[in-house]
Parts: sequence; structure tokens; C-alpha cells
Amino acid sequence: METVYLDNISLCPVLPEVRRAMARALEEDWGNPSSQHRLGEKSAEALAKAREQVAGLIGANLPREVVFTSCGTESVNLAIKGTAWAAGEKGKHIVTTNIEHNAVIRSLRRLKQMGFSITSVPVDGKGRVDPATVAKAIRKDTVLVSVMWANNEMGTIQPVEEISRVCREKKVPLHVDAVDAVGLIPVNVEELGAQLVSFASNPYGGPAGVGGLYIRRGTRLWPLLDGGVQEGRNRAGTENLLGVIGMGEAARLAAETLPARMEYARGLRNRLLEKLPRVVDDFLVNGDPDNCLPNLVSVSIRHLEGESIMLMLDEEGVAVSTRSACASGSLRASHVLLSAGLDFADAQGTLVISFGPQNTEADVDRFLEVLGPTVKSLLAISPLYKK
Amino acid sequence: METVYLDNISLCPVLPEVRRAMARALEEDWGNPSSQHRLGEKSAEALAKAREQVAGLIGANLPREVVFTSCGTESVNLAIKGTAWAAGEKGKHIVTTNIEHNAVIRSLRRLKQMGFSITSVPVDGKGRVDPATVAKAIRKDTVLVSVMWANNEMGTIQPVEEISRVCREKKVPLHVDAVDAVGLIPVNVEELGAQLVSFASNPYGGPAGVGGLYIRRGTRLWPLLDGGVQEGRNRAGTENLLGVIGMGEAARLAAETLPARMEYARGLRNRLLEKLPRVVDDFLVNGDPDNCLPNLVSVSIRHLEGESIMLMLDEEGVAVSTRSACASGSLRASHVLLSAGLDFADAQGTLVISFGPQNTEADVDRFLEVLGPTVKSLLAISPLYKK
Amino acid sequence: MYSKTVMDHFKNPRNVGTIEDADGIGELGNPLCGDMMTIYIKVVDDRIDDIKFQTFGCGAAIAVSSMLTEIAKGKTLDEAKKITNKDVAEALEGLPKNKLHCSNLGADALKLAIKDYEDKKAGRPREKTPPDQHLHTPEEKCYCPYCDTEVPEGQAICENCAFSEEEPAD
Amino acid sequence: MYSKTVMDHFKNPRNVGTIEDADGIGELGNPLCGDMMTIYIKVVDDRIDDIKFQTFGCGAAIAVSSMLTEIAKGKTLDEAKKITNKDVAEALEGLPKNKLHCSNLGADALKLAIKDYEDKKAGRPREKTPPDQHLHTPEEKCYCPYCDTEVPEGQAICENCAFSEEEPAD
Ligand SMILES: Cc1ncc(COP(=O)(O)O)c(C=O)c1O
Ligand SMILES: Cc1ncc(COP(=O)(O)O)c(C=O)c1O
Ligand code: FES
Ligand code: FES
Repeated sequence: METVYLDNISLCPVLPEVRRAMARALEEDWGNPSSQHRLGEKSAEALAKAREQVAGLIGANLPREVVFTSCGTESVNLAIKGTAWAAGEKGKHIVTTNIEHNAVIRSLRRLKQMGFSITSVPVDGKGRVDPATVAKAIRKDTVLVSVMWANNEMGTIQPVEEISRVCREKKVPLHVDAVDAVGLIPVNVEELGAQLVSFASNPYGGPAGVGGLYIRRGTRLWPLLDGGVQEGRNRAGTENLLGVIGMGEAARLAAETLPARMEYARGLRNRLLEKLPRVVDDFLVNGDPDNCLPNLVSVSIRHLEGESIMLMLDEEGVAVSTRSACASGSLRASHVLLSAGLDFADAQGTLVISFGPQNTEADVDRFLEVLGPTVKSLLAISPLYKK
Repeated sequence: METVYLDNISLCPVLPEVRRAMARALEEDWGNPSSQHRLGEKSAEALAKAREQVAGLIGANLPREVVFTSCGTESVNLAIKGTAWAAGEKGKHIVTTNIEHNAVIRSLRRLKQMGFSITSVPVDGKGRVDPATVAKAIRKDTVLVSVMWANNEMGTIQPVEEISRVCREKKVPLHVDAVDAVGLIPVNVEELGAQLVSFASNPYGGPAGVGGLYIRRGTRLWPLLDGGVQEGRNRAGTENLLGVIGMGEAARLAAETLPARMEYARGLRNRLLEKLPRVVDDFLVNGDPDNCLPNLVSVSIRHLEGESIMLMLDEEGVAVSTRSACASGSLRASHVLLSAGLDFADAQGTLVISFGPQNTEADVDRFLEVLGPTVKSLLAISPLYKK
Repeated sequence: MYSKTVMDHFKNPRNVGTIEDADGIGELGNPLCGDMMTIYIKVVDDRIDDIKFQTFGCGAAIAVSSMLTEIAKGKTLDEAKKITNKDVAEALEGLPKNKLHCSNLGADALKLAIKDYEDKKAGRPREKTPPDQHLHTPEEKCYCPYCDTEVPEGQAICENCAFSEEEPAD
Repeated sequence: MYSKTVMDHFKNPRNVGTIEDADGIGELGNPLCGDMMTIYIKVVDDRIDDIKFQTFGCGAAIAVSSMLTEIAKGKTLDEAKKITNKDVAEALEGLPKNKLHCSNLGADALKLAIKDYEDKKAGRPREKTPPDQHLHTPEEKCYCPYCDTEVPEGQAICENCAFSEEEPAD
């Protein structure tokens, strides 16, 4: 049985071109980029090339504004903690939103333990932040605003441009968690004007466990990893050259094909949303239809719990993800969905279907074909469902 | 011209078996280990297998005592900063030595900026720390001792067993930077009894930019990367599964072949040291002949500066490394060599020759063949050399 | 992740549904993950003659409910009261450590159903247990599904990371 | 890393050695990396008739010395005094940014040699410049070899990371 993989937001298959580039690098590039002899130079060149490719994808003015990290989480931690620690006497207050990824939430909670205070602003029913609310939350001692670009549970895209304008007016550095935006929708950090933008390699078909942080020239932050002089002294440690080469290739491909990929994903998304009512009666579509990731659908199937749906689909060879507490190993239903106003049971029944370039219309159809009977048989078990 | 690569301590070529394992993984393993469906499970299994292989190499009792990181530097930063931050009211004093790697030095300096105080103990002329000096440096408010296992510039192996005994007596947690020990000499963390042991994947033929930290069960530390629940909550972020699989395979091979590899390297080392006087008149061999890495030779060629030697060798296709300030991009000659009592000029002329399993006796001979004329022509330029 | 037996009971759950004129109903919610389970019993001669369940919960919770009903069916009330959560988990050939709390739901819900039957028979007013009352018994260890550490007896949720997901960062 | 011209001058340095009965000797050390350069000149009719160097330093330092002697040879003293470090670096087709301070050594050492000649001729006592005196001139930017940031005029070393390598962590 062929697996139909519709969980590209958790982990995207590495693109064939990227695999080829990495397989080649595996045979060739093994000098230490910091060491001075010729083999080292070859690696330094590969690193520089990848940096240019990534800078190209995100619209950075200078390649050196891109620092490679080991994942989106590291980028986020470096951006947030690094800025907070470097702020010194300027203040100890940070503004964020209620729908951030755990990498942001937990970084901030760690800073709270270190004496910082945090204001977290709410979102509306579509999961959008109001820039005016952010403006109001900024205080004299605010040293950072951290807002995500696109949400990985609802697909909602935030008004980051307006938030950036607010932050520039108030002269507060802005960090944008763009892990689920870069490579999926157009991102131009130079136009955005944020000081810090986090992203990863995998969402657009690069290898997992490789990330990047855009640090606008002139931005001060303390490294998270102290040691050698790699990455412009912003991140010490021997580079994962293989991963970085893969990220570079994935960035090059994404920059070239982004509009086509978005168009294609939107087609699959629309097909799914159009046909969904034919197989499920009672469901909610989450997020903001006017500002959403083209490749993600977030639906809450009412009266059901998500892991059980996911598991049954998986048995039929269809892989999706769920935001149910049971599945995520978390204690409560997703804070993102609850923040957007879903009730507990609906949040528990949320499926996230996400497309990659390898998916086809047949995949959508197969998902729907399997979903119908799955929902029917689980509704029979549910104490919440009254016919 | 074939390159003779004798800089395996900076970066070791990835072993053919490891490349094969990674090439295979590149085609297969791409589910997210944290996600629950079947593809995710396959990856979780690969991750668990690698963890067992690495635990086997270092002699950890439980695989979960091994946390994967993105490099030796991250392991060191996590061990040192994580322990210091978690110590809270217990104290703010840390003991280390004068010959640590920059990852340790700079992590400690960062903690100094955060209010910690550091005592750094000296070494003798062979680069060895006296455990009694460490014992004397420990105070009531000492919350960590950090000592390296094997030094990457002189090859000196430290008396970590005795230092561990001292720390256990005084009930102070011990971190051992074993980046240049694990996979090169026998390491058994369970017998050692240290709380934290840092290591990387590359020194024994695994991929670069992958590391590990042994965290003894029951040890408390704050994560450096906050976010998801990966790595037993000690290190959040999407895993570099490909790298980890490579590290696991390299660990498996190292565990199997360590005695043979050591014996082989020792043969090359002895050959080099025996023949060196035939091509160079005035040199010093650094380190401790009784306690040294089998695959590393550190020699200071008198009256010469290291980068110039290294560069000339490189032109002839022989890659070694140097600890000269000019080459390392540092301001001063190596703190390690100066701490061991070398004068400035000698420290500037230090070459580090390091072997990997791929090296042959012919490589040693080629190095010596090229070194003789190189030294002769550079001595002619040196103002320090008087015939 | 799940054993074959769990998957079998999850995919083909036994005794699903309600009993119209049930003699006892036990309803229990799990404060850890917000899931719900309802057990219906029909009692004949102090024996569980029929048993049905409805569950809103994960794969493990469904399998636990199904297995529990299989074990309980035909047992005397006294025997049924002695079914422990551990019995159910063992019959399922084990549950992942962070799913052990789902199995706690099963035996507890059955006990509530029996109590409901006995109360009714004795003419006592029927107690409605608030659904978030999770009964930790001393012999059954419960692990936080989030951080995998043991949740001590008498504590409903893991202190280490209680509700940390839900709250925003401030 | 290095240009072809640098490598050529490094591998085949011109004018290596000492001049036994030199008319002027300039010796200069680089406080940034501890390297040393000595320039020997023979002056005939106010022209540099012969010039030799000895250098303890990196590839760049050796190439700089070699190129400097090539440029200076045959020049009048006045012309020679006008040679800037930038001229040398440009003749070498550029140096890596963090090696620009090596080129600073070259022209400065030559100036010291000329001064030594002039002092001797004027009967002034010969000044021995302490070898760690690195002369930053306003028009020449100098970058820290460690962190690549510009070292401001009048400052011998980079404040950002001065000597941080040498000191232990306490
Ligand atoms: C919005 C967002 N931020 C941060 C992260 C963390 O990135 P990584 O998983 O690469 O560590 C993710 C990952 O899913 C994410 O979706
Ligand atoms: C002793 C020692 N510690 C730490 C490190 C840092 O490890 P990595 O380069 O993997 O970040 C090194 C690397 O060379 C080392 O030799
Ligand atoms: S019922 Fe929620 S985790 Fe099992
Ligand atoms: S002379 Fe030392 S870096 Fe060039």
C-alpha cells in the first residue's frame, strides 16, 4: 500500500534534487570550513554558496546576515534569548502573542525565570493578531517583540508588515518566527525590516535539523553557543556542512519555483475543502481564509478526538497530523486553537492536513475516501455525538 | 596530486561505511521522530538505534542518558551553562583549567558576564592538570568542575578518573569535555562517574556538525534550546536525523575497532617521531609521552611561524594544522601551549599532525619528505634563526 | 507505538454503544487530556449481563474501554470491582508509558457504573461524579503524558508541566 | 584565500636575507600576532640600491615583505617614504581583510630603516623602536584578525576581543 503523506508541515520529504546535492556532498565536501588549507577552502566555498542561496530566498541584503543553526528551535532561542541577554540595562520586558510555537513560548518562559516579564497579546477567532494590540503592549522597557509569521496549526498569516512598522516607530527590535513561512509564501526580510527572522530548512524540502536566523546588520545579540568564530561569531561550533548544503539547494529551488508551488498547493487545498462536506457532516475550518498558508488545511471534526482519527487514517496508509492533546503528548488541547476561541472538544478533534510538492489530486481524493468511513465508525463510539 | 590529509583532529573524513549508511538514510528516513504515524515511528526507531550505538561507545548505562546535539560546542555549552543556571542558590563558582577549548572558555566567560566567578587551574609543562590543584580550587559555592579529557593541541590526556574522584568526594558535579577522547581512546562514562560528558561525531569518522552530551541520570540542568519535548526534554528542536544516523554508525564502528585503530595510529605516530630528527634540526615535541592521544603529534619547529609552514606544505599537497595565531585568526599564540610553558615564538611554530584510519606509512613519509625542504627555505627568511 | 492487541481493540472495538435501560452508568473524564468515557451495565443475578461503552479519547482510551468490557462481561459484581487498571493494560499487552493514564480511566468508570447500580438499588440518591475526578489508587503508577515523569499519588496532574501548554507565555 | 600574486611572493620571496654592512635597518613587531620583520637597506645617491628582508610571520607577512622590497628597490628615499601599506596590498592584488594588518608591518618597517639611515647620517643616536609599536596611519584601516571588526586609529589592538585567547577563563 502506497502511503499518502499529508503531514508536510511536521516534516516535508527532502526533495530529490536536494538529496542528490547532499549525496554528492557526502562524497566530496569534508574539509573543515574554518581550517585554512585547500580542503578547508573548498568547504568554506560550499558554505558561502549555501549562504547566498538562503539569503536569496529570504531577500537578505547581505549573505552574512544569515546565520546557520541546527533547527528552527535554535534560531528562535538564539533570537529571543540572545537579544534579551544583550539588552542589559535597556529593560526586561518582551511582547509576544498567544499563538506562538513552543520554541517561542518556552524560550520566553525561561527568560521569565531569569527575571524578564512577558506580555502575551490575544488573537481573534481567525487566529490573527491586531497590530494595535501589539503597539499598546509595548512599554518603555520593552526590548523585544516576537511574533510568528504563519501559524503551523491554523495556517493563519499574521500582519507582520504592520507589526514591523509599529516596532520601528517604537524603536523596539522585532523577531519574526517564520519557520512556517519561509519557502512556503513570499518572504522579504529587507522589506519587512525586522531585526531577526527565524526559519528552517525542512518546510521547503531541505533536510531536517538545519535552520537559519536572519540577523539584520547592526543587531546586537549574545550567542547561545559560545566557542569558535564560526558564523560571524554569532554561533560557534563545527558546521553541519552536509545539512547546510542541502538547505542551500532547497532554498535555491524554492526561490525559483515558489509561485508555481503555491498555486499548485492552493489547488489541492481548494479541492479538499470543496469535497470535504460530502464525506463529513459536522466540521469547522480553522484559520483565516483571506490570510492563510496555501498548503495547509486545519479542520476540527466535531464530537471526535484527533488521535483516534489520525490513527485510523494511518492504518489505511494516510498520514496527517492532529492537534489533539492525546497525540501531541501534551496535557491540554492546543493553546493555539483555544486562543482562537475553539471549545475544548473541538480543539481535540483538529486535523492538520498539509501538502508538499509531491502530493497529487489523487492523494486528496484518497484522504477523503478514507476519512468518511473513519469518521462514521468513530462517531458511533463517541459519547458526545447524539444522532 | 593526491592530497595527504594529516589534519584529522580538525575534521576527519567521514568513513565509507558511515557515508553508505547516510546515503541509505537520505533515501529512506524522513518521518518526523516526534510525529505519531508510521513514518514517524520508523524515524523514532532509527533515532533509538543510534542512541544505543552511541551509548555503547561511551559506556552509558542507559541510552536515554545520551542527548544528541548539533556539535561538540553545543554539548559543552549545554553542559556548562545548563548546570550553572540550574544551580540557583547553590552557588555561582566554577572550576576549570588553563588548557580548555574555546567552547569551554567562552561559555565560562559568558557566565562570568552573568555573575558567576571562575577559577582556572594551571597545568605542568606536559600540559597535565594536577587533581590536587583542582581539589584545592573547589569551594563551598562551587557548582561545577569542567575539565577536558584529551587536549586537541598537545594530545595530553588528563587524569580525569582522579579528578572525578575528587569531585565525588566534594559532591560537585563534573563536566568532562571529551570531544577529542570519545572514539579515539577508551571512554567509559559509567566508570568515570562524571555527571556530564561532551563529545562529537566527527573525530571517529562520523559526520561533522553532530554531537552528543552524556547526562548522568538524575543530573539537573536547564536546556539551552527550549521548545518541544525532543531528547528527553533536554534539547528541543527537530532532529538532524541523517546526521544522528551517521553518528550512530560511526559509534558502532569505533566501539568495534577502537583497539586496532589505536594500535595502528600509534604505529604512524612512532614512525613520524622516529624519523623527524632526520629532516628537522631544532624542534620540540609537545605534550606528555606517557599520556597522549595515539593519533596526534604536536611539534614546535623553532624559529618559524606555523601558518607559513602549513601553507607551504599545503602547496605540496600535505594538509596539517598549526596553532599559530596568524592561522587561527586569533590574536595571540595558543593559550594551551603558552600555559604549558612554551615561549611565544615556539608556540607560534607549532604544527599539529593528526592521523585517521585512512592514513598510511607512505603519508608519514611524504610529510617528512616535504617538511625538510620547507623548513630549510623558511629558516632562510626567519630573523630569529642565526646559523 | 501500540501493541497488536491495542490496535485490534482500537480498530474493532467490542461492545460499543449505549444500553437504553441500563442498570448502572459510570461516566468519567480524564483531567489530564480532557477525554471522556461512559460505561453502561445491565445486571442480572449480581452478574454483569451486558456492558457497553462510549469513549471520546485516543486510540489507547478506546482500546482500554473495549478490553475492559470484554473482561467484565459475565463477571459477578464483586469480581468486576476487583478488575484493576493494570489488568486491563496487561490484557492489552502493555500501553506506552505516557498512555497509562488512559487505562486508569477504564476500571474507574466501571467502578462508578457498579456504584451507580448499587446506589439505585439501595435507594440512595445517584451521585454524579464530576467528570474531572481521576482516582489515583496507590498501587497504580501514573505518568505524565507530557514529560513522562511519575505523577505522585493524590495529585491529579503533573506539577512539572501542569497545563503549561494552554497558557500563553506571560 | 590568498591571491595568486601573494602565493607567488610567498613561495618565491624576492630579496630574502640580510645586508652585512647595511646603511639602515628597520625592525618592527606586530602586536596583533607577535610577528617580526627586519628590513635592511643599502643607500647609494639617496636611492635604495639594495634591500633585503627577514620575516617571522604568516604567508601574507612574507609576501608583503617581498613585494615591498621589490617596489622600494631603486626608488629615491623620498619616493620610498611615500610607499603606503595600501600600495603594497594592491600590488599583491589584495589581502584577506583579517590579514590587512600584516601589510601594515611592511611599509612601516621600511620607514624605520630609512629613518635609521638618516639618523646615522645626521649623527643622531639610533633609536630602537620597541618592536610592539604598530603605527596606525589615518588613511589605512586595520581590521582585527580575530573578529574582523575595524580597529580604530590610535588603538593597537581590537578592544572587542583583545588578548582574549591567551587568558584563561577566570
Ligand atoms: C512556527 C514554528 N516555529 C518554530 C518551530 C521549530 O522548528 P524546528 O522544528 O526546526 O526546531 C516550528 C517547527 O515546527 C514551527 O512550526
Ligand atoms: C576539546 C574540544 N572541545 C570542544 C570542541 C568543539 O566541538 P565542535 O567543533 O564539534 O563544535 C572541540 C572541537 O574541535 C574540541 O577539540
Ligand atoms: S485518552 Fe487522552 S491520552 Fe489517552
Ligand atoms: S603576520 Fe601574523 S597574521 Fe600576518
